[in-house]
Formats: sequence, C-alpha cells, structure tokens
Amino acid sequence: MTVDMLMDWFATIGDFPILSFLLAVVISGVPLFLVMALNAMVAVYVERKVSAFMMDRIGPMGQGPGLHAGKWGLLQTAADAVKLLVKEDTIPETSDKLLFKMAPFIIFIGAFLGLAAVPFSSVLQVADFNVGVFYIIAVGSIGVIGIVMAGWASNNKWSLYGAMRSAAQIISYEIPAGLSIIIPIMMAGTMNLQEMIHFQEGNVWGILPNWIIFNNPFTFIAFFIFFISAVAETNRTPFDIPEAESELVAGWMTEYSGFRWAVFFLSEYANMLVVSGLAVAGFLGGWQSPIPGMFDTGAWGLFWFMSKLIFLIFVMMWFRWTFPRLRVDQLMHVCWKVFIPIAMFNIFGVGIWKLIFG
Amino acid sequence: MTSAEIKAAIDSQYPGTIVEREDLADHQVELKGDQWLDMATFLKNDPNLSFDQLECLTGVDTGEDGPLETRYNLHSMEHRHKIEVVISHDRENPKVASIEQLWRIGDWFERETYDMYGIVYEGHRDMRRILCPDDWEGWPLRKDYEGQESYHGIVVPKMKEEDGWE
Amino acid sequence: MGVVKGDQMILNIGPQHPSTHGVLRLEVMTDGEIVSEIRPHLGYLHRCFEKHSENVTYEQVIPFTDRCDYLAAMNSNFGYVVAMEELMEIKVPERVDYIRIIMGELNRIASHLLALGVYGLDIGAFTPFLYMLRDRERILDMFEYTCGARLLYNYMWVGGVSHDLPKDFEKICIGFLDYFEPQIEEYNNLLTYNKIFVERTADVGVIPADVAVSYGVTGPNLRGSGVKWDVRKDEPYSIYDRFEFDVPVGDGHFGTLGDCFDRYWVRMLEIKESVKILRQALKDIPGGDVHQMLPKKIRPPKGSVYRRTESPRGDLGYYIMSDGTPTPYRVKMRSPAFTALSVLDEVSRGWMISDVIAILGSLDIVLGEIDR
Amino acid sequence: MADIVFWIIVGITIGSAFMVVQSKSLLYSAYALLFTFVGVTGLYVFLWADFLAVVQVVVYVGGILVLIIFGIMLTNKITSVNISHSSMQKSAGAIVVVGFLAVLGYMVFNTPWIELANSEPASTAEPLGHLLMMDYLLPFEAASLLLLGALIGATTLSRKEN
Repeated sequence: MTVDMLMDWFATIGDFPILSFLLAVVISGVPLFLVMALNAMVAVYVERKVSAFMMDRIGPMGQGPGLHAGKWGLLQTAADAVKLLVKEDTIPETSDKLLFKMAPFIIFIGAFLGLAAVPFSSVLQVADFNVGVFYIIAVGSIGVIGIVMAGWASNNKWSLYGAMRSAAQIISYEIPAGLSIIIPIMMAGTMNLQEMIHFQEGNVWGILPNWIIFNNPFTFIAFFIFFISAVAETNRTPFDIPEAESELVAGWMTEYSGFRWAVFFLSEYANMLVVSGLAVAGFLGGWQSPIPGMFDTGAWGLFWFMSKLIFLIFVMMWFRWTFPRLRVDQLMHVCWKVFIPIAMFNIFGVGIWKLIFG
Repeated sequence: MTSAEIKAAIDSQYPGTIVEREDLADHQVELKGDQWLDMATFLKNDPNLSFDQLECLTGVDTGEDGPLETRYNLHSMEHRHKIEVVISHDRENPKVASIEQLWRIGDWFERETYDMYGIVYEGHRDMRRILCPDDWEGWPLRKDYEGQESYHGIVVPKMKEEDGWE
Repeated sequence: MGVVKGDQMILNIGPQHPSTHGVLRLEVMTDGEIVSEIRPHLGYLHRCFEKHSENVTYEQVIPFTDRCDYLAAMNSNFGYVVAMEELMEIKVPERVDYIRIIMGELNRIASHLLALGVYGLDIGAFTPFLYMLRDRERILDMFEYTCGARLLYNYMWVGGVSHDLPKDFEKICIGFLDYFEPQIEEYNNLLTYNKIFVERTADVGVIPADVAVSYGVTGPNLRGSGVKWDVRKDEPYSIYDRFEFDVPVGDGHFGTLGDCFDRYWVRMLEIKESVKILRQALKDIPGGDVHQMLPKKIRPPKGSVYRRTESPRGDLGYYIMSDGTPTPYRVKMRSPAFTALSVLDEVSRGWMISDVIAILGSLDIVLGEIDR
Repeated sequence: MADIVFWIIVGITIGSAFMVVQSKSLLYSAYALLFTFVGVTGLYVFLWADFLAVVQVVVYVGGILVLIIFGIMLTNKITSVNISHSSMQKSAGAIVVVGFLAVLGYMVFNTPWIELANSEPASTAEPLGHLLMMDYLLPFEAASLLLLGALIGATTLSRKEN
C-alpha cells in the first residue's frame, strides 16, 4: 500500500493530482499513526505483563466486573492513556517555552518517518524507497535533535545531563549500527528493503532459510552488533543511561508530563518497532517464511514479519528486566573500542567471503 | 591493656592531667582539656595504646549549673581495648580542641555535639550545625534549653510539662 | 594524557531523588560527569530522638528506637535493651536471649535483603529488587505473627520481650529457612555474577581499611574493606558467644579490596551466616518465661553505660546515662549509618555521578537513623 | 501539484535560513538550521537524488547540526550573547545585497539551462559509488586524508599539556 500505488490508482479514476496526492498521504499516514498508537498501547500492556512474569508477580489484574483494569488487566493501557491525556500539562516557568513545546513533535516526526519505510509485508509498506535502509538510519538521527532540544529547553540540570548523554549515545551507536547494516546491503546489492527481502528467498546450507544472518559467520556477528546498537539507539536498558531513573531522575523527560510525555513514550515504542523492523528486514528475512516454500502466501507474510518483530521486541524487554545499567564511559568504551572495530572487520570479512564464495 | 594500665600510661606521659572523680566508673577517665589535642595524638599514635577508632562522642550536660562534658569512647582495633575519656567545659564558654583531623569521624560527631550543646571545637574546619537548621536558636540538649516560640513564622509547639508523662 | 578542566557545576541530588534512600540532600560539585566534592546536608528527618528520650521513661524510649532504623527495628530495640540491662546489671531468662537473637538475625536478613535489592535498583536492575522483597515479605509475616507489627515492633523490652513466640513459630521459621537458602544462589546468578553489575561495582568507591576505621565505618562496610571486626564475635553480647558462625570479610573478589562489590558481597555472605545462627538457635531454644520480673517503673542506678551491638548496618551504640530517676538523663545513639555517610565525600571524589549513586547505595544508609 | 510542494519547500528553506541569520539567540539559529537542512533535503528529492537527500539528513542533521548544538551548549554563557546588532551599516549592506542580487539574477536569466527529462533514474547510489571509487578515486582519497589530518590536528590542539 505504498503512496505510489495509491497515486497510480487515483490516476485511473480521474485527473486531480493535488487531491489524489493529499488523499494518498492521508490514507497511508493515518493508519501509520494508528499503528504507532496501537503499538504503544499493546507494548505498554505487554511490557507490564512481561516484566511482571519475569519478576514473579502477576502484573495488572482485574478483580471482578467493573473493578480495576478489566480481565487480566486488559484495560490497563486504556486507563494509562486516559490518565496521560487528562493529566495536567506542566511547563516550567523558567523553561524555553517554544523549544519545550516543539521538542516532542520533532522526536515524534523522527519516529513516524522511520515507520513509513518499514516493510510489514510485500505490499504493506507506506513508502518503498530506493534507499530504504539508509533512509531509516537517517531519520533516526532527527530524534537526537528533539532530545537535545527537550533537555535544553527544560532548564533543568538533570534534563541537560540526560540530553547530552542521550545525544552522545545515539550518535555514537549510529556508527556500529550503520556499519553493520551495510552488510545486508553488500550481500543483497541493494538498499531497497523489498528487494533485500526478496534476495533472502530460498535455502542456504540445505536446511536453513536463506536469511542474511545465516549466510556466513560475519553476517551472523553483524546481526548481533546491529541489534545491540539498535537497543542502545532506542535508549533502553542496559543502555538507558539518558533516563537512568536512579541517577538522573528521568533524564531529558524530567520536566515533561501529560500528553507531551506520552508523545515521547509513543516515539520510544515506535523507535523500537522501527529498529526491530530494520533488523528483521535486513537480517532475518523480513516477511519470508522460516520454512522456505511453505506458508508464504497472502497474509502469511505479515504474520511472519510481525512474529519476528514481536520476538525482537520481547528480547528488548527481556534485556530491560534482567540487566543492570552501564555507566556512561563503559557505554562509550563498548561502542568505540569493541563494536566499531568488529563491525569494520565484518565488512572486510563479508567482502572477502563474497569474492571467494559468492 | 586494662583501664588501669591505660590510665597509668596517660599519667606517666602527661602527669597531673587526670582529674579524680568519684562518680566515674572504671573504664572512664576525666582529663583536663587544655592539652587535649596532644593527648589525643598520643592516645592514637602510641604503639601500646593505638586507639585508632573513635567509637562514639557524646555531649553531656551535667545540670543547669554544672559544666558541660564531652565524652569520647575510644577503641583500639589492634589491641581490642577501650577507654572513655571525659572532658569538662565551662558552661559559659565551652570549648576544647578538635580531634577532627585525628579521627575523621570526629568531624561529624563534633558538629553534632556543637549542634546540640554549643560546645565549640577549636580547629574544626567546618563548624556548622548538622541536624538542626543553620539559623536555629539555642542548644537543644542543654538542660536549660528554652524552645523558640516561632521559627520563620511557624509556631513551635511547647513541650509538654513533666507531669503529663508516665 | 592531558586533563581538560571545565567549569564547576553544582548539582543538588535530593532532598527528593529516587536513590538517596530517604530524605537526604547531596550538594555535588561536578565537572561534567566527574564529581569533585560532595557536601551532604542532613537533618530533614531529625525527630529529636535524644531530646524526647530525656522526657519519657526508660521503657518508652524503645518505640523511638524502632523509628530510627526502621528497616532493622528489632536490632535497634536489641541494642537499647542490651545497654539497659548492662546498666542495671540484670540477666534475662535464657529463652529471652534466644528469642532476641532469632528476631535480630531474621531482621538482619530482612534488612540485608532490602539493602541488596535496592542496590540492584541503584545500579539499574529492577528484577532482583522484587525477588528480594518477596522473600523479605515472608520474614515480615513471621514478625507480624509474633508481635503483631510488620515494621515497628516495640518487641524487646527491658528484661524480656513483649510476647512469647507463637506455638508453631519454630516450624514456620525452619520452613522459611529451607525455602530461603537456595534462593541466595538465585540472587547470585541473577545479579551478583552479572557482568554489567560487576563492571559497575568492582574497583569503584574503594574504602581502604585505615580510612574506614578512621571514619568510624563499621559493620559490613568495614568488613568489606577487609577488617575482621564484628561486635557479635569480638565483644559478644547476649548469648552470641554460644553460636558457631563466620565473620565474612571482603577479599577483592572481582576488583580492589574495599570496593562497592566487596561491601555488597559481604552482605550476601552475612545472610548465609545469619541462616546458620538461626538454625542453631531454633534447635537449642529452651522453654520458660519470657518476662523478667521488674518493677513497673525502672530506676537504674546512677551511672552511665556505652554498649554497642551489631546492627545490620554496623556498630549501633547506645550511651545511656542514669541519675536514678525513672527518666533517662541522657540517651545518645551512635548510629552506624551516620558514620558510613560521612565517608561518602572522601571516596566519591573523582568518580562519576553514576558511581556516586553506586557508592551511596553500597553504604546502605537509612536516613531515619542518620537524622534520628 | 509538484509546483506547490516545491514552493512550500523553497519557502521553508529560505524562511528558516532567514531565521538563522536574524534570530537573536544562537540556539534558535541552530534549530532554525534544522529546517533549512530539511528543506534542502526536499530540493534534492525534487532532483531525483534520493541518495543525496538521505546523505544530507545523515551528515548535516545527524552529524553537523548535533555538533553545532553541542558546541553551543558546551560553551559557557554563549546562549545569552546577543549576536544580532541593531545598527551596523544597514544602508551600505543593502546596496551591496541589491547589487549582488542584480548580478545573480542577470546570470540566472541569461544562462542557457539544459533541460533534462523529468524521470526517475534507476538508482543514484550505484553511479555515485562508481564515480567516487573509479573516476574520482584520487580526489576522494585526498579529501579523506585531509580530513584525517584535520581530525588529528583538532585532537592534538584540544589537549592541554600537563
């Protein structure tokens, strides 16, 4: 359901280019926003339940008809959403009001634009770019500006610390993530996400699906570097030092409340979706079935893509509820002295591998 | 070493500094305050005594007319013996040398005693109140302490009379 | 390597902050992330314990001691009644001693569990905290079963305890210990041996032994620095000399001796020792009455006593002075957390803000006890 | 249709560029630069240069702008400095600007522009790679060496001797 397809379809009806463009953008943009909101709502519930089961508790639960959060706490996210929407929206007296209000939107735009290129299935993708992989990496960096803006505008030392840490962390981890995502590009010879997924059809080594992660040892390592860097880019534990609730109160979000805070929240979960989507498309065969040749027609593509995506998001939650937090210098150490050299060596290795075996 | 031996060691190093007092127990010794820093250094550094731990520092008000006292509970990690040193201060102008730089915990202990009794420890590098607010009036644990009536416009409730308690 | 010096920035950690463990304000001078000086500001929880004590009877002081170290109220009570009994030179029935030690050690486990769990929380691990609270809850249930209170017990009285143990207490307690001992290994696997946890704590905030002694640091913090000093062993009170247990000391398990990890590790080992003591005490506990016959108004002889006991945080000392009347002349509490906090400035200099949180957590302070 | 979008993008680019110059606060200038860069990205898209557009975002927004903002924030008290002056040779400046615009406009209208077919090229990344790695390898490597030298130089300068 790309914008282009819609435009073509409108063109068959009649010649009204402006209207059809606007309609195409709205028709593909609104569901995207709904996906984002729905993702956040589901993810909040899942995060609560996953954390609860990992911590040996039961999490949100209903106690009877009309009580608490419904059956199995299913209404918990609805309650959360209502609470966030009606909560007082405080803006600190001494803050830079313009930037304070603008920051959530910029962060939101970054996450939203990234989501536009995620290939949910062979047809379900809002915008099919030639340079899709690179595009997702690029719009991811817009969020940094918003974070720094939020931290600065709050006029709070905790916020500033959080913003600086976050910006340093995101622009650092973009490098190993970028270097690792180059490997699927090298393997498939394209930056188009759909073509990349098509490249991963068939078998490798006889039994395994021909996903890039299974292609050779270097791609196998590259996947883990990419995934860990992606976790770091989304500021989640064990890399949540920008928020670090025991150190920085809430980092760059300290002064935000109500709906503005909810926007941050929405963006964080959307970012998880985007980076996991990129990992799935680049390394795990996208919407390809794990058993080549079976279950790969129709809606199965969406099913496989979502399953892989949800698994990766679950792993991120698993990280969060098991690991302690790194210190800021250890974080940089891991990035610059471990991941980047390995990622560079990987590129070299894949090149050699392709020369010899491919 | 027993308490008697420790007292003898102090007496031989600083003769005439031990004040005889009836009401003190065996493990307690009252010393004159004028050479206290030297004596404390001796107590800490002498290899036979080596009181390396200041267990506790207590201020005591002996009554509305009596002197104030500081009581130091010293303990030696090496020899596992202990002594309690008592030093009296003049009520009007209570002061004694600070041992903050010998036993570092003396820093906060002395600040606390200053806070509660107004005993000034001379040579302390940071003699401020520690538990009460900086602008609190009076020395709360002295027996003649009269509470403030109001603090920054907040009325301070009066303490209940003695007979109200059982 | 050159060092680039930036401008100093003052950062106020607290009074309201997630990891100050109470109402504490730290005025931190930072250069970027590096801490150059810390000035703790106390007194937000000052409730005039010592002044109050001079206006109530000896028995009425005990509830106040509960509220000082509210995480180990049994041990606070214990210290006070031991000091009182020493002042009055009385001996309590044997069963009372056993009950007190059982309660004290159970509370030590509860307090250490909270300390370790919250420490994990300070480092960023949320799950171990809830695991440990889950087990602490069972100890609190036992306390509730015994004396009706979960946090502030007022259980130990001068010359006895307020209630005898319930009939099946031994069975419940043994059941708990059997359940609990394997859990320690689970905590270790979940948190202690975690690579990130070790990286965050090993070599961080080293307190050398002489500095620790000079600052009056005691308890697990001192033993973490390698000094084998435990009041239960070295100046035994009650009947601690009857029990077999080890005094674990830090050994620089993953880093330098006296670092945050050692302090954490000593607490973990101490839990095991407490379990050992509990098993012995539950086996040997004799029957009998739990109330020493004392007059309603206690009038100790004139004099003073300083007695320290081993609370979970270190040497908890009471200086009690009597003038022969039913009210104490002077009660001074020498609190272990107070002395532990005083060392924070010295060990935190040069570390990062995250490390300051780690060091503060490893000292295991309770603000109720610091401000009294 | 495309014209409207084009003019909107041009408007954003020029408007925010004007903000960059005119804003009283240095930080606001930096943030206005964000919109300028985004606008330029849009122009690249109109030229069918999708790869360059994405590079523009990665390098300028993700790298250079963050660096500028970092620089502003880490410099002491620079945010309170008033950088716009109210009266600094406005008339003389206006004459220069008008003259410059006239020359530029004359040039624009008198240049014989080559019209390209308005169609999407198959891929822009591959030819770019070929150009950089085959035809212009030497300048490319020279530029990278220059940048490396600058990097090392900056590191050396920012260190203080003990």
